[in-house]
Amino acid sequence: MRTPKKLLAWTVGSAAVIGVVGILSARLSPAMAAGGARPLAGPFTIADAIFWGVAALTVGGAAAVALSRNIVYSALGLLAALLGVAGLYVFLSADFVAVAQVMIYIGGVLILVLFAIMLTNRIGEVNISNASMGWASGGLLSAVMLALVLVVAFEVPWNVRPSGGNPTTAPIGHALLQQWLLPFELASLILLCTLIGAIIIARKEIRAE
Amino acid sequence: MIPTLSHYLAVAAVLFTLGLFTVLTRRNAVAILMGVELMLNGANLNLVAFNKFVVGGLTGQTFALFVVVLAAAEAAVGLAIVLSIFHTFKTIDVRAADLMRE
Amino acid sequence: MIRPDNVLVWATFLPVIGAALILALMSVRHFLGLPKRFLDQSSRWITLVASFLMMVTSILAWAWFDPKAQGLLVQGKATGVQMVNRGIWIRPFNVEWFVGVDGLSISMVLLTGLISFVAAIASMPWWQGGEKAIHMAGMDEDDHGHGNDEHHPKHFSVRMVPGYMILLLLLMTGMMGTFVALDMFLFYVFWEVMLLPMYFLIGVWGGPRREYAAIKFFLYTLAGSVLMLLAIIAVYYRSLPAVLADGTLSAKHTFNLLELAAQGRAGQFATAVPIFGFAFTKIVFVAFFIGFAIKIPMFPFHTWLPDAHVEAPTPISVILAGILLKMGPYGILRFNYPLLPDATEWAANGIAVFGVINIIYAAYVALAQRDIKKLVAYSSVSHMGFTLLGMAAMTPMAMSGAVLNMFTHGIISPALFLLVGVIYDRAHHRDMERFGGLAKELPEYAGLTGLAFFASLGLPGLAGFVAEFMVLAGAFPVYLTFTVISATAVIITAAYYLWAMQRVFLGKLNQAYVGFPDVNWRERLTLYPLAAFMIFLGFYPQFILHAINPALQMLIQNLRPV
Amino acid sequence: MEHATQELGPLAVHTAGYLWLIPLFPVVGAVINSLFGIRIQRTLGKKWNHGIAVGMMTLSFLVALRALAEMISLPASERFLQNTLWNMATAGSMRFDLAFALDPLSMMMVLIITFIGTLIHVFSIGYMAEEPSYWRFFAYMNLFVFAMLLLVMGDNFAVMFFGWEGVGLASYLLISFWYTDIEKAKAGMKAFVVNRFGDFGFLIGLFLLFWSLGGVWQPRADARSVRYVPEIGYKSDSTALNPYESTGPRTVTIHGHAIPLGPTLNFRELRDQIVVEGTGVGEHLRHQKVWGVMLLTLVAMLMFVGAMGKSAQLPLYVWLPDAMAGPTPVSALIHAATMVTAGVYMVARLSYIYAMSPTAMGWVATVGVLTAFFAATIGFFQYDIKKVLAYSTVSQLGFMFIGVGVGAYWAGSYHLLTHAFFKATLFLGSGSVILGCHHEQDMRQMGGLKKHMPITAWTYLIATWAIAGFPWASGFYSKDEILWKAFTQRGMELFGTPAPWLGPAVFALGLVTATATSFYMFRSYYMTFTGKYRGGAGHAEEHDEDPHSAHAAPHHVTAGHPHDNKDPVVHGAHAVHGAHAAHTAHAAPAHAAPAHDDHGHHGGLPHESPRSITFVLVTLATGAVLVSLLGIPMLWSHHEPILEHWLAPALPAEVSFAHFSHATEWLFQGMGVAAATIGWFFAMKLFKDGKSSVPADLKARFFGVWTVVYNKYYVDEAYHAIVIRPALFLAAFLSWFDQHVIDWFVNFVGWVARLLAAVDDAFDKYVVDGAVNGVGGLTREGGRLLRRIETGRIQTYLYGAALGSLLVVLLNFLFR
Repeated sequence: MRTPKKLLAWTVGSAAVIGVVGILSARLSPAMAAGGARPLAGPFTIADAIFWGVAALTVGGAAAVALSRNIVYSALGLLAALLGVAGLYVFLSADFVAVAQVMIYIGGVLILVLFAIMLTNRIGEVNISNASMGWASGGLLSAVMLALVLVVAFEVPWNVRPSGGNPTTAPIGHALLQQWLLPFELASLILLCTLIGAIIIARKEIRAE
Repeated sequence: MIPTLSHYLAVAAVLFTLGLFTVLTRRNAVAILMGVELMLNGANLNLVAFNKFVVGGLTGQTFALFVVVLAAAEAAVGLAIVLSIFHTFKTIDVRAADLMRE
Repeated sequence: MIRPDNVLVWATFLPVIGAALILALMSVRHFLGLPKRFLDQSSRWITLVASFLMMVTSILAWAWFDPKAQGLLVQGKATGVQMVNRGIWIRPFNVEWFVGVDGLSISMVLLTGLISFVAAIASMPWWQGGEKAIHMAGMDEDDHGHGNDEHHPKHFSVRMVPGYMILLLLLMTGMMGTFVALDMFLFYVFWEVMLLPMYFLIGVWGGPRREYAAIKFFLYTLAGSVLMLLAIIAVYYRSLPAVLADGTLSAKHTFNLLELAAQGRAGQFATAVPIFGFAFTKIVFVAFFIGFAIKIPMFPFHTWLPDAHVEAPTPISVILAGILLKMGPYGILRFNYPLLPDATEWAANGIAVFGVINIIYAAYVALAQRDIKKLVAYSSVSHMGFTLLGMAAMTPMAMSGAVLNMFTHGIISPALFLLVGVIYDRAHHRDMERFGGLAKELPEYAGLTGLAFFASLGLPGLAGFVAEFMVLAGAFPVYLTFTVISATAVIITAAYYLWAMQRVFLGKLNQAYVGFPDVNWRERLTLYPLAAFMIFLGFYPQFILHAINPALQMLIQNLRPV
Repeated sequence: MEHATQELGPLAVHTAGYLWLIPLFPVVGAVINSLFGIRIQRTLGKKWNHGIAVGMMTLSFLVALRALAEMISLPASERFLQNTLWNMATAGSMRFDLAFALDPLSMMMVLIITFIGTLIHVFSIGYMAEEPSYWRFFAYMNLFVFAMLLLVMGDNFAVMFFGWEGVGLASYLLISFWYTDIEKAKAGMKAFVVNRFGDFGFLIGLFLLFWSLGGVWQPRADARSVRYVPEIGYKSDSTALNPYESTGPRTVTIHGHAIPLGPTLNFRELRDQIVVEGTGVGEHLRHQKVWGVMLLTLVAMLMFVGAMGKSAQLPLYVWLPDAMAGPTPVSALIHAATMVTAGVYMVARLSYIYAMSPTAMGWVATVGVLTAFFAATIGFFQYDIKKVLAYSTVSQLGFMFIGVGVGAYWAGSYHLLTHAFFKATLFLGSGSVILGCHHEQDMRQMGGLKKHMPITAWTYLIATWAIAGFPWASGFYSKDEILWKAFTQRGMELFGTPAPWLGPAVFALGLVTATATSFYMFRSYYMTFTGKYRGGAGHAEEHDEDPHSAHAAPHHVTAGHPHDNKDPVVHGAHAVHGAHAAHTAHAAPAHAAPAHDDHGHHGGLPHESPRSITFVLVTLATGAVLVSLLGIPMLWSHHEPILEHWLAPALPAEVSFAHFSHATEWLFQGMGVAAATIGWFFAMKLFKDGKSSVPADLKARFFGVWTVVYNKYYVDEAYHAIVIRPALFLAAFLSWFDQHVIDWFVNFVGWVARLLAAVDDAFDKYVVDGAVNGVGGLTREGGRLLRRIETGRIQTYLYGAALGSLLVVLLNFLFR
């Protein structure tokens, strides 16, 4: 009974992907011209290979998160995606952000997620359900969204200007404590509140009383 | 071939879309939170990429940092809520948590 | 302290002073702990004194008035009007406090003074002649007597006395001011000041259907005054400026009636741009005329009169018939004729037609009445028709007759309403069919009523005749047929008055009315002066004519510049 | 008539400052008696009431004699006394004063009024002795005399009209004197209203004359606000005209006399400018026409309508018989001697106008003779003695109008004089009889009174001779003069067409009428005074077989119906307030038990009246004989009759009569005597001593005719159907119209206003307010709908967000 929906989703989704690929292939050279710092012609260096690998890791992890039936696998996929993103940060010469990504996400958020999974699913239960719903419509919408964003990404003539990759930790520290001082303090405040709130919400005795 | 801005944007787009897909399709609150994290990462990637290729300076990275911080906070609170939902409903299926509907 | 240059101000504002005194008493009443009885009596005395002084001042004005020295205004200075009192009121619009009298208004001033005092006396529950009469009239001061039951209602003169007196005094001021005002704006203000107390006096102290009558009266007259206001504004904006009392000149237009008269004679309004394609003067004339015709009242705007009269308490009927009705013709002679001479020529025939309708129609309607007060009311309508006819004819004789008719009717119809009030106070109904043979029980009352009736039906030797005669004789060459038709009214009038006489006074005495007290001193005080005036005017109408003739002569010369 | 042929000049005026006293005295008496009379009567007694009244009358009579003396001392052409008191009204071209004037004609009238009036006052003392409101009676009588004097002494139309209406008022008051009887009250009202009809015509004629003098004879726009410029044909000195003030009227100078021209109400100015040839006014008026009729004809006829009302001519005579409801002295003074002759006086006063219009003359004469004959026929069958006299009065007035109609103005006036005497005698005689017979007026209840009241009988007989027209009694001379002049008058016209036959025709009918007069007068005499007394109790059956009582006609004066006798209301009234009992008694004598107790029971024998009454009767009867001396015809004494000579200056009319030989004149006088004799003969045969049964047979034979005539040809009923009913209907209709149409319209307008207000209110409530509530409702409904969307699932919202963002982007693409 779901077949037509699935069929519809697959067709539209694949149509979107085909469209995107077509667009990419058709508009490759201008896209390169637009985005590339260097001309398209050039040796395929290792850095490029690493980039693609990281990108693939990221996308794959995300796909695992999105599609895996087992939530534990989803968490692992999330780990991969986060790592990939950190790698991309490095490629984008945002080293501090990359480090922060690794520390906060993988060191904090991911751990939290895993804890949550464990707490909310009985230990020892074999399959940890990660059932999905509205698969077709969700897929459809996501595909359209993806197509759109890809079109935007490749069609818009971004005025790119080269910028050297220099260490950013110290400048970020100055920026946070000078230019962005107030948001920084607010962020710390938010974290405090979050801490307290999370504790209050999570403790069941209090709510029990 | 040299990765350009568009490639980063493409990756970010895929991240975002998959996160969206996750949020849309999952019934598991934790999975939904993961989807949110994916979308946030997609956005962060955009920020940093634009920072590198277009804007320059540090603004993008700083924003990325703030987003990371907020994401962490969000994750903490969200998961706490998930826990409390679980305590309440003995499940984390979001369909169960619709008391406020009526 | 009363000098010719301020006598009119005194005459106008003495009643207001009285009203203020009563108000002061009311305000301090609770502090001093005055009893209600004291408040009532003192307010009555104040009213009596104030209206008496008003009458005295008006008689002074009459005495100081010099009929010879009447002329048109020369270079903006009014030489025709006398006893002028002038001051600037609203400078930006050239509105002035400007009072004065010419021959036309001085007669009305005298009439107002007399009738106001008479009405004041008639408003007192005094000199009733014994407890029995007081009880019969429902004038018991104590509230726990027979209350407001329909059979024996409480007399109006003992209900809410201070309020009544205050309103009565305000009414007097409004009337006097209307007659002496020579500034359009001032005229309109006094005109409206006069309306409101009338409304309350009818609506609060009136008879069973008082609310209906009061509302009817108010809406009718208000509609009229709205038209009048529009006309006043229209005339104002078409007028040329005139110097104010202090010789300055601040606005581009004027409200000064004498100036406007001069401008109207000079054709200032005849040449104004038309409104909706109609001639300006005609539009304005019609607006003014309807506004005043409602007051006359002129067919078909007359139906408020019977209701108002029937419901109003006696003194208010007296004032209504004696003075308010005169404001219609007065206004027409004060506004339409001098300001819009050409439109007057144009409208004369229409006025004559309406006059004839008034005369005949109302006379026949009166013939059919059973309520004696309605009969008298309709006879008023009929008699005012003579004034209309005379004004339309515009011959000197007819005009003098018309104004004289205003005065004589102002003397006669109050007497008639007082007489109706006399019998109503005793019998508490006015149905002529239910009376009969009263002449045996109330001979003096019968005699006075006979006198008033014969005066009203135009018996020579009494006031009514000369006016009617002059109107008919004057209108004859202009409107031959109309005059002949109108003259038949002498027959109908005689018929309905004598029939009323017969139904009320003659025949076998209706046993229900045995032991009715005859006219008491309060009624004598009001009736005998009027009766004496009727006879006096019957044999010496020149007493009034010598004052009004020159004024009317000017009016007619305005109509036909020579 | 030589005075008419000569060229007339303007009147010479002699001011007599005392004339105003003549009307003053009566009015003073009236005021005293009306204001304080009741107290006087209660405290001082009735003698003071009549003392005041009679005293005042005597005084004014004396002043009149003084005026007479002065007038006689003047040359004939200057006999005009004038006295102006004050200016009553001045407006435009009209100006009239309160002024009195006496010329020979009005002198005669004043003497009649004061002399006979005084006598009748004296008579009333005895007649009204038991009247409770004695004071009121004398007040009214004095008031009447005052008004009558104003009428005849007025220097202008205004004052004359004052009197004209004043006598109407007094007549009204006196006819309904006993007002508790509603029939009497109605009679008074009838008299006044009918007279008003006449006054209407009089006024219109007056206006027409007034303006015609100014040259205006039809409506003109420029009649407004300008004083009338006499038209071409006027020879006037001054042309200066002030549009308003009438001071300094235009004048024309004739023989050094300045004669004012233009509209005027003043008799003298009117006479001057019309009579004096030089002014050209008369000539001018002759040629003016209104509605195709000669102006003067119209004026004269309209004014004659007024005379019809006052002097009870066809068709306005109906009030006079009913006027007999008043006390008998009133009938004698007002409805026989003075007031009813006002019309004749007016025509004589304006003789010069009537003389200028043959049509008007013919009209007046015709109406007069028809009235005379008509009334005489009604007089045949009346049983009420006062009714007989009333109709005879109407008939005699007809004779007077014949006189003034055919142009014998002096003869008409002379008949007025003689009639005043003998008719007063007759009425007072009848009053004496009524008093003697205990307020019985039905002649069938009388008879044989001669031996009970001889003086009354003799005076009544003398007066009957006079009215019947036997020589040496005054009536003969006046009536024959009138008839002779009628016969010799050939110049009259009927509605513009010459009718030389009219004079002889009038004469013929007049002669027949004279016969009839003689007949019914002697009938009344015989029925009353000869035979045996038929009075006594129980005459109801005769009333029942009398068709008059079958008709409950509103003018039934002899209130002798038995059912009136036992009217509970009236007796209740007596019981309740005895003070008024006697009054009520007199109000309706036949059912006045207490009053009858005053003088014997109902069946008592008649008795001669007191001294005051008989004295008056004798005096008047003597006068009725003596006044004949004033009119000895030229045929007998070969010089102008005294009265004609006396009146000549006051009657400046040029009327030409055909000339016949003396033999013819003798013949006609013989015919007059013969007519009187024939009437007398038949009356004696039929009614003397009440023995003859012929009247009953005739009545039985011609009962239908008898009924019709007895009921006065049902004229009153006709009036009721033709005039009163429609008028009342019209009144009712207009009243209905006023209440249900006009007032309905007014209320309808008010209703429409209220309706609009209601609509506005509804709009406000359901549209404006509804919009506000609607928003709320819409929100609620929308919310109910959106709850479907509001799943509470994050996914749903995310769908919305995503789709929305897509939409935004797409739109952004599409509408770049």
